[in-house]
Amino acid sequence: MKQKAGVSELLRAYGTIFAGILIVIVFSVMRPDAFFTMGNLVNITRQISLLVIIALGATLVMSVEEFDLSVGALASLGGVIGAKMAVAGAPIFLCFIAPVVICFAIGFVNGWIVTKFRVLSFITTLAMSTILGGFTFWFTGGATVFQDIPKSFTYIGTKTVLGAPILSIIMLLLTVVFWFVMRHTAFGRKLYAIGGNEAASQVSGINVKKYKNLAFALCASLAALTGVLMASRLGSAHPTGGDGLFLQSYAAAFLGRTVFREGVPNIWGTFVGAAILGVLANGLTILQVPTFMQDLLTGCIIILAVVVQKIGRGDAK
Amino acid sequence: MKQKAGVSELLRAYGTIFAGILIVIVFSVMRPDAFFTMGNLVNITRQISLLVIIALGATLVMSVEEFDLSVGALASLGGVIGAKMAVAGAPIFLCFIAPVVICFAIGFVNGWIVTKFRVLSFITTLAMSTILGGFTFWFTGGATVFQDIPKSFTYIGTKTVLGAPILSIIMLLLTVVFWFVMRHTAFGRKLYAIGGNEAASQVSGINVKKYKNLAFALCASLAALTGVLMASRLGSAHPTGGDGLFLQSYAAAFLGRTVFREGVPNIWGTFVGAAILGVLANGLTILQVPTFMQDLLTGCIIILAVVVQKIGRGDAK
Amino acid sequence: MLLQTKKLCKQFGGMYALKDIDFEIAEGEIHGLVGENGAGKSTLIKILTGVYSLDSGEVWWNGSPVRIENPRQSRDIGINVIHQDRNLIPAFSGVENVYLGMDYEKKAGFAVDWAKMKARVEAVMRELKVEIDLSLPASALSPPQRTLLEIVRAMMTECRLLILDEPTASLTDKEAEMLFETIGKLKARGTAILYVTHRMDEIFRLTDRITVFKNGQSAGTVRTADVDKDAIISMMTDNWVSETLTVSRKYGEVLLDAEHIASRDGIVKDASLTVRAGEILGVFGLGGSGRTELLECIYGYRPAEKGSVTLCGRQIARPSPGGSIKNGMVLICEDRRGKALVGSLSVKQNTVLSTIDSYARFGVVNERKELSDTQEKIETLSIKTEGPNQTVLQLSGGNQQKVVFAKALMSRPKVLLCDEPTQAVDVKTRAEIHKLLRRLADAGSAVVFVSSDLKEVLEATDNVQVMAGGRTKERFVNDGLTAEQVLACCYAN
Amino acid sequence: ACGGSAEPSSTPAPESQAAPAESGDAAEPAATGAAGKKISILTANLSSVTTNQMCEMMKAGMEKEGMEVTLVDTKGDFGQLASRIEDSVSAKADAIVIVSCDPGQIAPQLQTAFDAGVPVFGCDSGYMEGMMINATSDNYAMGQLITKYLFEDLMGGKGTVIALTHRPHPGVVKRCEAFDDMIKDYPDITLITEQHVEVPGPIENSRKIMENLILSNSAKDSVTAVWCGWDEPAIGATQALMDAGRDEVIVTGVDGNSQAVELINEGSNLKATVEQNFEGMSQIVVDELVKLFNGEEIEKGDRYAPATLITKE
Ligand SMILES: Nc1ncnc2c1ncn2[C@@H]1O[C@H](COP(=O)(O)OP(=O)(O)OP(=O)(O)O)[C@@H](O)[C@H]1O
Ligand SMILES: Nc1ncnc2c1ncn2[C@@H]1O[C@H](COP(=O)(O)OP(=O)(O)OP(=O)(O)O)[C@@H](O)[C@H]1O
Ligand SMILES: [Mg+2]
Ligand SMILES: [Mg+2]
Repeated sequence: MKQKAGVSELLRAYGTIFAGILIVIVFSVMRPDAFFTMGNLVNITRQISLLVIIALGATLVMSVEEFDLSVGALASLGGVIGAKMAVAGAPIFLCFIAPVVICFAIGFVNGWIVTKFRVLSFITTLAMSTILGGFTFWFTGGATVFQDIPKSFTYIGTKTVLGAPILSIIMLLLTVVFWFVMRHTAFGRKLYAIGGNEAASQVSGINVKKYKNLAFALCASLAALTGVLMASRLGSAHPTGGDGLFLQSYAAAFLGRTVFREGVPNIWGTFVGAAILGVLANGLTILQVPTFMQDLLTGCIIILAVVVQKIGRGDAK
Repeated sequence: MKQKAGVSELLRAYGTIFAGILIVIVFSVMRPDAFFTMGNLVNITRQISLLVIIALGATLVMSVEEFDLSVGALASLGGVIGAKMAVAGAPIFLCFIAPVVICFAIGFVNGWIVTKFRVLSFITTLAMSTILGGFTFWFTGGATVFQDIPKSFTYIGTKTVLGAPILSIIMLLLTVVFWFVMRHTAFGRKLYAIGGNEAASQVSGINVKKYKNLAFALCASLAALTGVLMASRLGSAHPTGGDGLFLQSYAAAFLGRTVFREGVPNIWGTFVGAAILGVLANGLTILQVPTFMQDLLTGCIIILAVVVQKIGRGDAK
Repeated sequence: MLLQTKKLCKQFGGMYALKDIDFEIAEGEIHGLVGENGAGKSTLIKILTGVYSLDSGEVWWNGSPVRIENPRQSRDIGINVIHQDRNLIPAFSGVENVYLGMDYEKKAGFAVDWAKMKARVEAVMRELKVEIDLSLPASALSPPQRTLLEIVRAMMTECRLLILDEPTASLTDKEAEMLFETIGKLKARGTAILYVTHRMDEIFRLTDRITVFKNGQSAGTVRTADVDKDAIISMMTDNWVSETLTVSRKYGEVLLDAEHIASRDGIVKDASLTVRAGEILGVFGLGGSGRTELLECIYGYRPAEKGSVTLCGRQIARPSPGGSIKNGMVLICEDRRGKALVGSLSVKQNTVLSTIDSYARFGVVNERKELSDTQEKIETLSIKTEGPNQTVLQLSGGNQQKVVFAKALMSRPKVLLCDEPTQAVDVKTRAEIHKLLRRLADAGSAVVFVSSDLKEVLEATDNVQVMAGGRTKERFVNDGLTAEQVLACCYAN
Repeated sequence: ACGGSAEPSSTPAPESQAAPAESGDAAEPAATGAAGKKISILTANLSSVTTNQMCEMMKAGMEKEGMEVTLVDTKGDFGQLASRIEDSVSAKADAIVIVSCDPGQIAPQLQTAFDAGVPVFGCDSGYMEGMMINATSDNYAMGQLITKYLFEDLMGGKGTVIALTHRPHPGVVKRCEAFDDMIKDYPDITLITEQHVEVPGPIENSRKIMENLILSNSAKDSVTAVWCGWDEPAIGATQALMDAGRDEVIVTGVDGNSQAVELINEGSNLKATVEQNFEGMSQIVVDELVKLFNGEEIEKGDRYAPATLITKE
């Protein structure tokens, strides 16, 4: 099978990316003044940053063929822990580190239940999500944490460095790091091998349990980080504030699977997936499309983007 | 591998069911007057009826190793269509049939996109869910449909026959019918075959696409039915009223997979899963446990129920 | 002619898997199809059975052109098949697997009549003299049992052409005999049989005519009576001749000593093995004697209940796959697709899978070295692939097996546990694998060689350890050892 | 694009038409400032009937003044809401209206709007420094109003009460706080339990909760009243009580949602709710916007549209 280079081949291989570019062009033509501006580009990168970060975690767990449905609850918990600590006067860097560490442990528990007892990750993490929801509710009394949050806690979420929002920088850094990890390190290779064939990986001497546990733990850490960053961005933490990210993060990760030919969960794919979702939401609002129309268009565009690419690849039958 | 009959074997095979029974016993001991009564049994069956019906659909799609994330949106849509028709004065039976038929077609579209273009069902149905949400919003203007709903529309959802709520009867009937279909008809066996090994099914001459499409369509129909029944029960239909059922239905179906030894999606398992969730919610409320505690306990009990059974089966490593 | 193909072509991603195939099979004929790994045999079969569509060319059935668009149509016109890859539903019982894709027996028009189905399957099994517990799910059956189940399935309906793609690959002689007997009966009834195998004696024992495929093209069809084994092999392989290996029989110290192994699941009851440097130890037993499980216990993949493993003089407390590889022991699995390869990954990534850590500095993989090492293995094992980045599942069966070997060799093992290492590989590759193992042994490694093909065991090994019922029995020196001696030990109770 | 103008069935038709009509005088100089201005109405809560009602009323009012209105809902997601505010700022909206949302939850994004000079109005939200105005009901006062009426007029100062709440909601939590504060002053009133109602699906959820609580408090008169943080749980609880024939239990809500008002008038268990003056709030926002665009001075801060207690007839 020789790689036939050329436009049509490129289209096939990167159809989803082209769909994304097409969307950008359409928006730019319709509202050049508002959409295709440096300001809005910066704006979009900041808006997708949280989604990208949490979706990176989802991608890690997906790469070992498992699911973590507790990412939303973990983000909510992470945000609340960080915000409460900030209110209590803890050093700001601790407010960001502590939730990440705590959720690393929780993720490990997820992984441990899944690998040790061979419980489906769906049911494990769904139950964990319920538990965490209850805990967060108790921890906050159900109320939004926002009073007495020090200004310094909101720096990371709101400030820019040389015009670039810190959030966007963190997102890009994490994306590059995890892309490198998944693509070029033994760790990433092992995760993909486990995802491809668990038994064969085990026979090949890979400690399947250890790596699965790590994938869950990293995923949970990223979710917690997303939560604190969200709290920092909003200057408040809502006990269910991160829940909405759960479905979106999987939407991004699944959209991302279609970006490259192999069809496996992958970091740049996830980034592109999140970016497409973000650009759609941004552009449609700027065009002042009514909400229901935004939903209709978003759904249709996602399906079209994926279908067109599949047709291009001749996968349709 | 001979089947060793005996108590321990039974425990292993039906651990989740025993966990369920244990829960019932605990509640009964703690509040015999309120929990372990005929009245409450009837109450529970009615409360779980909607969840069971929608979860049956999820189980069908899961049995072909796919997912339908649009069940919640389909239920919302179904309820709204039914209620609007009732308001408009359509014959009551049509108010129940029409949403089911319409959503059958929508489910078929889900299936068609998945099978024809080989798009992951996750992304297809998530996008469909967004589209349907937008549509329902437009259709209702975002408002709850309740004015001028004729009393007759609420009969099915509220009345009893010989002391048994009609909803409970419908649920039991559907469960038995689908159990029979999945267990004892060629249709059901083909679904399981596809779920077990799609390539082998295809090579063996099963029309994989057709049966997958049907699974999606039936699932959507059941979701729509759930939605209308909910509207009938509440005398109103909310544009996002069914959305909350989505995760619960998968919780029930996944819990159901653990009920029997084979670990495949199955109808009675789903029923038992939904019943356990229902009994927990019912019993914990009756005990007047604070909400956050309910969440904590529900999550822990689910994990324990599954883990204990796995240990019993020697699956832990 | 019952079946004819005319100028049949099939491409995968621009490369011809089949090119201008003209092929025919007559009623009542047993037609052998041979060729190297990747020659296109399975592809032809998949086209004839509607699994793949053809790119160009025609298929004629009974003298008129037909279009076979899906497996169902193929069966409806009278073709039954056992594919090279077993097609069973893991969770389904024997009865249901046999009925897969067929019309179920029904009562009252819609309810499946389980009793009737079971009775019919049992009747066919009795006729074939096959014994399988039909209540077990396919996932609990051993590979040979799975093959038997597929044979039963193929015999369920009358057919005019039976296609067998390497049916004996995981069968022991006894089961193979049963199959041959059945083939004989069918031939007598006028059923045509297309028989694909890499085992030359089967070809010469069974077939009337032989077609040889080479690189996706037909190298000709001959009458079996007119040719001999060497002629066929040279048609397949451009006049390659097998060389006889010289055996030194000089052994070094004991490298692997496993004693009184019992597996937790009770399949291995009490088994001991000793191999020395320079030795190829054959392990033979009937199907279900627990050889696979013994190797998995020693390797640490299957949990063991009792026993001790001593590797290169060091007692291993709790064997694990990772530890075994580190200590210089590898396992070539019997179940290639299930346990040996990650199908979705490339040839390269599979090759370095168990040694990936050694390519990594501070966790970062040195991809140049990875690529060059893989390239080298592709060349030394002459793996037929587009390149190191091809997805391994796209290789033909035999080439996949070579990748499994490549992976094993990457860790420079002192002890190789090989479970059916030559299954599904062509004669040439098989000889190459034998040669490779011999070379490794001569270089000081120890090899444990499990094969269901007794002749191969006698041909390739120095000593033979017999296993039966989960226990190791006698150990023979393979010097003038005969099949009868070994089998007698297997059956002795 | 036909959906935006669809008449929401729950909006009491005569009222919504009356509202803009009344404002006709104030908007007489419509031709001047307001025409052609782009307004973004943003909410995370459009699936709530009342929020939806307000948005539609404001939209109608503004469009009448010639303004271009975009309505954005983020379905309960505040992160998204924050993003949409940023979008509106970068799309250079002339004004932003946030509906049913606590500005404290999106303070930094509102700050960007302030910095960009985009005026921010609140409707049923909260007020924060930098905003123009917030038209609202005083949720704490409403909580006091309904609680006082329940405790004194309906319960006579004694009995037992169940609370159905949703504290994550900024308005509901204020009412809950009023309830918490007041119940301390009534020693003869005991709280049986407080239960959290799930959203989405509050009616179905509260109905189940109530069905179960009836069973654990099955003796007649074991529950005197059910206090609900807003109307949807009150509807669900009422349905459960009616089904169980527990006519003696009193239910109260807050919002004045028309389905609830209907139930009150039918003489069901639901006895009272506090009608928030959503129409009044919407009108305040429209009026103040017009003032702004006409270059008039605007007095910043909370503007209350007085709430009224609704009981039968
Ligand atoms: N699905 C596929 N995609 C891409 N290439 C394929 C596919 N199936 C087969 N091939 C290629 O087609 C060629 C023929 O393969 P085939 O399986 O027919 O060989 P074979 O003669 O059966 O070999 P073996 O004896 O090893 O089974 C091989 O080069 C193989 O890599
Ligand atoms: N995956 C499995 N699960 C449960 N039992 C199995 C499994 N695989 C094999 N067995 C059982 O283990 C026993 C031995 O299996 P198997 O026939 O593979 O042994 P073997 O000596 O390795 O023979 P072979 O020549 O086929 O490799 C059989 O009774 C079989 O039923
Ligand atoms: Mg083959
Ligand atoms: Mg074996």
